[in-house]
Parts: sequence; structure tokens; C-alpha cells
Amino acid sequence: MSTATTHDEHHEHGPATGLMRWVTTTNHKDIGTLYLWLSFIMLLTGGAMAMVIRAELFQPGLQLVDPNFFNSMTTMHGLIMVFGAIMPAFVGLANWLIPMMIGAPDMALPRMNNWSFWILPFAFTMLASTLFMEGGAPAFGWTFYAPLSTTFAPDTTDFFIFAVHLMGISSVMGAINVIATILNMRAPGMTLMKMPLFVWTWLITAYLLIAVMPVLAGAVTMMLTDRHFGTSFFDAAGGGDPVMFQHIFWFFGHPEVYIMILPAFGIISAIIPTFARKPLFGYSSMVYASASIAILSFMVWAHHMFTTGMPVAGELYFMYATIMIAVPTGVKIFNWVATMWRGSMTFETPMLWALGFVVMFTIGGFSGLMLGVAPVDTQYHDTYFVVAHFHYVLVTGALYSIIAAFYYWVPKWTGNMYDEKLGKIHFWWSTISVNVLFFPQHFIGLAGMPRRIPDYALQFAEFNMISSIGGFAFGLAQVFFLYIVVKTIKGGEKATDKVWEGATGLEFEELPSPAPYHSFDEAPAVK
Amino acid sequence: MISSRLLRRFFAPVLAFLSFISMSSAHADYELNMTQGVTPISHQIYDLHMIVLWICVIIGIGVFGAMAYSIMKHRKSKGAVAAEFHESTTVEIIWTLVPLAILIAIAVPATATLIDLEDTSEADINIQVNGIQWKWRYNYIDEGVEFISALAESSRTNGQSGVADPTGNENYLLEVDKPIVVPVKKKIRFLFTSDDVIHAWWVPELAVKQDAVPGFINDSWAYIEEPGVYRGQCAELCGKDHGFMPIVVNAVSEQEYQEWLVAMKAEAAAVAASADKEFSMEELVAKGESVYAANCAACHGPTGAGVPPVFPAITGSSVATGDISDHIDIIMNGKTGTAMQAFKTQISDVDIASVVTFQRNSLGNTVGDMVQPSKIKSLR
Amino acid sequence: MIAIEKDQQEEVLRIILTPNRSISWPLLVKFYLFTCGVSFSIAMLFAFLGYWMVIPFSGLEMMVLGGGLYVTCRKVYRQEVISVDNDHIKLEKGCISVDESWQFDRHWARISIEEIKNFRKTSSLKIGSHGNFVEVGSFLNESEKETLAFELNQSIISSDFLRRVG
Amino acid sequence: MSDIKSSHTTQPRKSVSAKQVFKLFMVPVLMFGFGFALVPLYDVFCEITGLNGKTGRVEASVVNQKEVDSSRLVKVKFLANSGNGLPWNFEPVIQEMEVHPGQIYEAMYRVSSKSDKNTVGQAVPSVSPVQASVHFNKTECFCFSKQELAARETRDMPLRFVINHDLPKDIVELTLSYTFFNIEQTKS
Repeated sequence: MSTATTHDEHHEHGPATGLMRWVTTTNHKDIGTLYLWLSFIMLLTGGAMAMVIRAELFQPGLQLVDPNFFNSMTTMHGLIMVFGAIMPAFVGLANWLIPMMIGAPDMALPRMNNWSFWILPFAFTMLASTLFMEGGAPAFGWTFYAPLSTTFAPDTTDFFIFAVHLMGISSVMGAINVIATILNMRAPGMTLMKMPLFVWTWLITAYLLIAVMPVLAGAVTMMLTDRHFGTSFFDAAGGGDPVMFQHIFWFFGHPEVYIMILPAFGIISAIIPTFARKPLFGYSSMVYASASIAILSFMVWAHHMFTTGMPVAGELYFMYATIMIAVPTGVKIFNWVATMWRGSMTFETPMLWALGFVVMFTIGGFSGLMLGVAPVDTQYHDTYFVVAHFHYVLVTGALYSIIAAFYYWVPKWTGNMYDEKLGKIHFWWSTISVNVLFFPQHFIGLAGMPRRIPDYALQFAEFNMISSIGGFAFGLAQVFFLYIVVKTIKGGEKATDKVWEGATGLEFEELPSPAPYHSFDEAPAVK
Repeated sequence: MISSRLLRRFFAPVLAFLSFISMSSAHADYELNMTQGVTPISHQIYDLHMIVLWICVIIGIGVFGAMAYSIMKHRKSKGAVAAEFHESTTVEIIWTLVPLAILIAIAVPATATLIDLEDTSEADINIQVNGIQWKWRYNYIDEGVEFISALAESSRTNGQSGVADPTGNENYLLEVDKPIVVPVKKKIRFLFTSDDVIHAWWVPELAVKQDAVPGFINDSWAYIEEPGVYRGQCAELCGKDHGFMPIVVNAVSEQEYQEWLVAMKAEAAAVAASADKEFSMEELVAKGESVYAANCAACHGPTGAGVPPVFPAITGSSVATGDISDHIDIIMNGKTGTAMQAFKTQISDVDIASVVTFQRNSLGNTVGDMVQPSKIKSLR
Repeated sequence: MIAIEKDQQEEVLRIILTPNRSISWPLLVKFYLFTCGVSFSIAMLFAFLGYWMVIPFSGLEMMVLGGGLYVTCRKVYRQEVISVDNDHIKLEKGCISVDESWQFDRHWARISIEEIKNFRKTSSLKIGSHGNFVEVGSFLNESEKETLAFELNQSIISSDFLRRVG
Repeated sequence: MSDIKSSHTTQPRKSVSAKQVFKLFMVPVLMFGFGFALVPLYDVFCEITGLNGKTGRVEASVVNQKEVDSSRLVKVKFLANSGNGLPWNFEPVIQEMEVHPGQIYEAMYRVSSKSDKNTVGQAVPSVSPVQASVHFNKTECFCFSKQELAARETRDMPLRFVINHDLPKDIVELTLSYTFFNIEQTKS
């Protein structure tokens, strides 16, 4: 009944070779790798800037840089970490993992995927080149409040605006790709409520990105027209309103911070059940909590602006809405603890990072709750307390989850186990130093040190020095991480197909390690 | 409420050790907690801060305790076998509703405090505060007393660049040339606005932090209970010298306040009178040099070289070597859309006349003309 | 997914193969319109405050989103139709319209299943005759391919094919 | 999902029609176009609602003098600032007034140019507390248009305003501040 024919060729072709492979690739794994490397380079670049900041703040007095350059450093550090390190890392993880997790052959729009990556190196080159231009790099903080960023800004601001546009375009294309992939390309049987939480949180994240990116694009374009084309959107002299800039910025910016934490929730929800050898507690409540965090994120933006002189009614509303976010976030934390409860836990490196995430993200959440209480925010606002808060959320939150994800999935990506001993050293080194770095900043903030100042009064000296020491140690730990990454890629103990004893999900159960270049040309059946 | 002493006792050994190994040159006067402040509002805010902090600590102990217990007991190496449960509607409802109740409990006192904080009506004294890059202008509206307050030179060993050694300078970066003086036990209303970018006026002990937005006014208030010197800083990034625009509030008795007002008015009259005097070129250039150092050198550089293109050079500039009336105009009224401020509201007629003369006849410029303070006075 | 239609007038058996569609077109349209609504409401909010420049960007973005969803939806809406009548087997591949088609003599037609040497041990199902074979249902999964092979064998080999249609 | 589905329906491809795709494409196109149609609309909208903390403008004839709330007095303080780059002295003639909500009052500002040339400025109002701004209306104001001053001219500029009778009861004092900006220089 069957007749032998010429051998089939199309399932087995691997990547092309040479540099052009990376330029022209449309493979989700290649693009994921590119994104992850870009974000690592950006992490080290932004980290180097943080080192400049911490070195200047090591002692009172101006030692190393002049105040304007210091402001450029805080600005560039913020922009590079947000748009260059954290977001591309999550997009890279999405590229690698979403098709494998939902049983799709690739991302839905492979060519657009390639463009959305290759825009980024240009955007960041342009942004970084302003450092060497006449007038200096933008020095108005990553929040670029008008009129400091319009009427009073250096000419390089135009490059900054263009760079932000490019980053926005890239993010939007990435988000559209994720949405199209998740909606259209799930394997048979992969219903929405069976999707891994990482896929869910990315779907919600992508939706948030799509909703807010036009706002950012509009804001920077209005800055541009204010600067050059005689409009007065943010210029009081022409009837505009500088405070409205902040409203617009934070309408984008607040969902943006959830964009940077929601995929982290997904990662942690994958890792903890694996190492507790117990299914995730409250899967559906996790999904609903993520969705409600996303919805609430649109309604709380002005809690960044309690001191701008809003009407009392507005302040009350934003205070109530803000502290409400603690409920769904709390549900997530409780669910993770309940997942561990009566599990059978082991503590491999990914689990350590995930546990570090849960503890320190919770600390960041607590200070977030404190900041949400409007009258007290009068004292916290724009101090190091805020700096401590968002670094607990973004470094020990978002960045920790990314590092956890690396250790968790790298055996699947490369087929090699990372060095467990080095991974553990990396974790403890980072965790101790990151707390030495950021915990004292709570105290400096409460004691009254404003943020974004290059020099400070003497009563802040001790804690700043401690914080700087922690900063240098933490920075060094990430250089060590680079070594671990390279070592793992080059070789190491071979990983099993399932990698972890308790691992679940298509990528572990249906694919070998390393995952083949084309994973699911043919959809797997999901039970 | 537990004071910061407990925290301090806990951290003191750690700190002592770290200070020891780091051979810190700066001296220790550190704080661990928010100031209680000296106004009724600042006390309320402090209490609220402590309530929320302790709620967080208690929840934290619960969550981290459960986590720690489970990490200790439910580990595979101790032979733990994973349970199967993965949901419980009851538990999930409880841990949604309990936090909700706690949040409502926080919201009630927070609402009360916020409403008090925003009630600026029926003030005894009104002070308008204008933020200027990088100083503050205070205007006692009802008294007609107006002056500029900037970082005192003594408080800034080297504010621009190079090596600074603040050791031993007790109020490093926190001292101003002219503090504002206010009476205790009076309701003081502050009205904030800005001449250029957004600044924020913050004095922690007064629990006042309010943005100064160009073109808009905001207000806030303070009722100071104890006399004293209260220091603060600008809290909103406002450009290069954002870190160098401190605030000093000198709270005194009503009587001392009245005496101060009289003295301020007399001083203003004396400055105005001095404008009618005739000065020689040498006198003006000599005086102009110090005015330049205090007001212009921050941007245009001590030698007049500037930082082009943002801060143009004075040496050889078309303004400083061109028509003198344009030169005066730009110094008095500033230049819209740049960091160049209107100095007529900041420095006296004599100072303007001398700095104009200085800039035209020094820093490499040799125009040879001069302007008398009386001319400046006529331009006000 | 495999769907079988029997056309009694023309005495044709039609097997329609489609890849898995994880979302239906009407649902996708609803999702898209909802997203447009969200994006547009946000843009309108700012427009009414005087900051209308958000609108063109949200319009552009929705165009790209619509395009992206449409392109992906086309991909999963591709179809392969195998029509079997007394003498012929016709294979048509396409999306909205037929893009490619092949015709084989039913009596000479054969199907072949061969294992592909990859990690999941998937197989490739082909139909054709005289050394001219075309792959069908590459998007189907293993159990679907087995069913398809069985059905095709039935249709091709079984002489009581017409009775089956009846 | 490997089961066979027998169906006698027509082929499912018909659900994607070119017409529907075209219609859907028009949605974002219209959104895009609407952005440009809004340019003239938005000024009007802001004027009416008094959003952005700016004060409103009403016609004198519209103000219903019968709605005067003589039972309470609201204290109004006047402030004046002149922004960078404008050689003007600008001050309120009267520092403060006590007014009944609903009644029209007149206040006076004085501006004098110290320049030897003609200068043009635009005044921008702001009211504190913010929630009072929507209740503060002007029937006549120097801020409605730009002001051009001849060399060394001094001018008294009237301001006729009314505080709506529906001003919240808890506001007993408000501050009106004007800032004059040099708009010529900004736009150059």
C-alpha cells in the first residue's frame, strides 16, 4: 500500500552559517538569542553607568564627574536598563519560549520579528552616541519631564526622541507578534486556560504594550513639535501645561512598570512548581490576578504625581486605586508560598533565584504600598526611598526573574547544564551585595536625601558608602555571570531531555535538549 | 510607636564595623527613620508611616515565616513527599479579603491626613516661593519683603568640579546665604511657582513637599510648633545644579520675626538708595567680579569661557561686546527658552551695573564703556 | 483537522484538511475591534485634553496589528482539499482561493507514509502516482495522519467506494 | 483532536470575506484621520470644561446675578509674575478682595514696560486650590489676548470675574496668579 519515494528533506534543515545568519534570521530561537545578548550587553552598559553614579556618591563632595554628566548618567542608566536590558530580555525569553510552550512551529510573523530586533541596536547606538556630542547627553532623567526636556534641553534631545520612537516601534512589533502567535498558533488542545503562566502573562504584557505605546510615541512627538515647530503642548507660555506631560508620561509609564514585572510573575510561576514538585497553587487565580493588575495599572498613574498639586479628590482616588493593587499582587505571593507548602523542594540555582525574587520582590511591594499612601508620599516622593523601592522591584524582581529563567531554561536551549556550583556562588554573591546596595537606600531616603543629586550632605555619608560598596560587588557579580553564560554555551555536562525532575510543559516533555532549530513543525497533541 | 532607636541599636554594630573598615572621613550623624518633624501634619504623617511600616513588617513576618518553615521542613533532602493539592477556594477568598480589609484600615487615617494636608485656608502669613535654576526667591506677599536665597559659598567647598573635601563642614550643601524667617505657632501658607523648569520645595521637618511649576501655582502650609532651623532641598530634578539648591527655614518667635522684617525692609531701602550713587569704572569692575563669581560663573565659567552651546562664553560674546542696552536687557530680563534668568529680581541695581561693566571690561573683553546703577534703577 | 464531505449528486468524496485553528476568525475580529476600542479610548482621552498626537500613533499601530493578525490568520486558514470520484483524485491547496492543484488517476494512485528521522519521530504522508508524489496534511499531527491514511486507503483501494458515498 | 468530523456544510473558507477585511482596515484609517480633525475641536473643548487647571471664560450676559450667594464671602488673593525675557513690571493694584460667589467683580493689574522697544506678552492664569479653577470665570480679562506695550508704557488692565455660586463650601480662600510670558521670544 505504501510506496517508497525520494527522501523528504524539509524537516531537518538547520541554521545557515556565518554572520548573515544572524542578520537575516527569522527563526524564533535565533532572534531570542539575539535579544538576550543585546539585553546582556545593555545590562553591562547600564551597569557601568550605575558604577559611575555609585562611585561619585561613594563620598560626599564632587570627585569624579561634573553634575551635568552625573545627570546624564542617571538618565542613560534608567533608559538603558528599562528599554535596553529588562524589556529586550523578556522579549528574548518570549521568542525562545512561547512557540515551544504552546506547540507552535515559530512566531507568527517571523520577518517582523527580525525587524523588531534589528531596530534596537540602531536605537541604542543613537542614544549612546549623544554622550559624545556637543552639549552632552540628555540629562533630564529617564522620565524626561517637560519643560526641562523641551525648552531647557540640549540639542541632543532630538536624537533621544528618535531613539525612543525606534524603541517604541520595536516593542509594538514584538507585542503584536506575541499576540498573533498566542492567539492563532496554539497546538490542538492548548486552550487558553491550559497555557503556561509565562504565556499568559506575556499575552497580558503584550496587550499593555499595545495600549500604551502610542501614548509614549505621542508624548515624545509633542516634545519634538514643542521644541521645533512652535506648538505649546507642554509650554505654559503658550497655554500648555507641563504637569500634563507628567500625566501623559505616567499613563504610559505605570503600565510600563507592569510590563516589566508581569512576565517575571510567569517565570516564577514556572520555576517554583518544578522544584517544589507540586502543581502551581491557584492557576486560575494567578491568571485573574495578572489580568486585574494589568487593568488596575491603567488607573493609578498619577500616584507618581502626588506633589504636583492635584485636587484632593484626585489624590484620594489615586491613593485608593494604588493600594488596591496590593490585593492581586498579594494573591500571587500567597499562591507561590502555598505552592511551596508541603512540596518536596530542592534548591537548584533557578529555584534559589526564584526564592530570592519572592522575598525581595515582596519587600519592594511593601515599600510600594507605603509609597501609595498619598500623605506619606509627601515625605517619600523623589527621595532614595523611591530609588530603593523601584530597584527592589526591578533588580531583585524583574532582573532576578530573568536570571532565574536563564538558569532554568538554558539546559533546554544549549543542551548543556550550567555549572551548579558557580550558579550558586553567583546567586549568593548577588543577593548579599544587592541588599547591601539597596537596603540602606531606604534609610537614606527616609532621612531626607533627594534622588538624582550628585553630592549630598554629610549625614548621608555612611549609608551611601555602604550602598556603593554593595553596588560595586553586585556589578562584579554580573561580570561573573557573563563568564558562567559563556562557559555554559561552550560546553558542560549534558542535560537530559526533561532537564528537571519536576519539570512540566511542552518544552520539557516533548522536546529533546537542546531543543531542535525547528521544534514543532507539526503540532503536538496536548492532553 | 517604636522609635528609630530600636532600629539603630540593631544596626549600630554593623555600621560601626563598616565605618571602621571603610575609614570614612565623614562624621556620623545618620538617621534611620523618617523625621517626626515639627508640625501637626508632620506628626500625623510620621504616625501613618509607622502604622503602614508595622503592618508591612507583620505581614512580612507571616509570609516569610511560612516560606522559611516550608523551606526548612518540606525539602526533598528531609524526605518530604509532595502533596497534590493545587487549589482551595476558601483559602483564596480569605487571602483576598483580609488584605482588602487591612488596606481599608490604612485608607481611613490616610484620608483624614490628606484632607488636613491640603487645607491651606485661613493662613496668617503668605509666602510666595519661586523656583529659579538654581535658587529660590521668596516673597512675603503681605509685607512686601522679597529676596533670593541660594546655596551659601561656605556650604559648598567646591560646587562645580574638582576635588571637594567637605570634612568638618557641618551643614555641607545645606546652608543658604539668606534663610527664610518665619514665626512659630502661625499658619504659614506657601504658594509655589517657578520661573523656568519644575522644582520641588521640600523641608522634611515641615512635611511640605510641593512642586513649583512654571505658569501654575500650588500651595501648601505649615504650622511650626518649635523654634529652630529646618533644612531641606529641591526634590525635583531641575537641571545641572539640582543638588545645590537647599532651603533653610528659620523658625523664630513672633517678636524676632517682626524685628527681622524691619531689618529686611531697611536693608532693601539701603540697597535702593545706593543705586543713586556714582561709581567709578574701577569700583564697578571690582565689585562686578564678586557678583560674577556668585551669579554667573556657575554657567558661564569662572573665566567666561562658558560651556558652549548650552552656556555661551562671555569672552568675545556678541552681547558682552555689542550694544550696552541689549547687554543690560539680557541680564535684567533673561532670555526666554534658555537657562539665562532674569536677574533684575535677583540682584540689586549696583550689582547689575557692576557685573555688566565687569563683563565688558574683563574676562578678555575690552569694550571700555560702563553703566551706572541709576540707569539700571530707571529700567526697573 | 480532517473533515469529510460526501456529495451524493456528483458522487464525490471530499476530504478537507485544515491546520489547528486556536482562534476562530469571528473571535479574532471581536478581539481586534475590542483592542481598537481600548486603544482609541485612550487616544481620545488625551485628545480631549488637547494632546491629540496620540491618535495618529494609535491608528497606525492598529493598522499594523490588524495586518499582523490577518496575515497569521491566513496562515492557519490554509486548506487542503482532496476530492475523490470514480476515476480521479484531485488535491487542491490554498487559502481563500485555490493556489495549487494536482490530479491523479484513482486507480494508479498510491499513498506513502515515511518516518522522518527527527526527535519526535514524525512522519510525512504523500499521495501521488507514477513517481510524482505530493505531501498532504503536513500540518496534521500523527494520529490525524494515521486517520487520513486509513481514509485515503479506503477511498482508493476499496472498490465499493460508491456504496460508501451512498 | 484527531477525530473525523463529517459535515455537509459548505466549506468554512467563506467566513473570511474580502469585504469584511476591508471594513476592518478602515477602522484604524478612520482613527488616524480623526486625529487631524480634532485639531480645531480641542481648543473649544478645553475652553468649555476648564480642564488643565485653567480658568474659564464666560459672557457677562450669561451670568445670572440672581444666583449671588450673599451668605458667604470668599477671599481672593491676586498674584503676578513676569516670566523670563520680558522687561515688564507686573503687579496687582489690589492685593486681595472678599467676594460673594455669583457676583461680578472687577480687579486691576498694572503692567509697565521698561523696554525702549515695543514688547508683546501673554498672561497665563492659574488658580489655587486647583479644584476652584473650574468655578472661577472671567467675563473680561487681559489674558484673553496678547498684550502689546509700547516703549516704556504703563497700563492698567482690568479683570472682571465671577466665582460660580456652586463653589464648594469648603473653599473659603483662593489665589489667582498671572504669569506674563514673552511669547515673541519663545516662538522665534
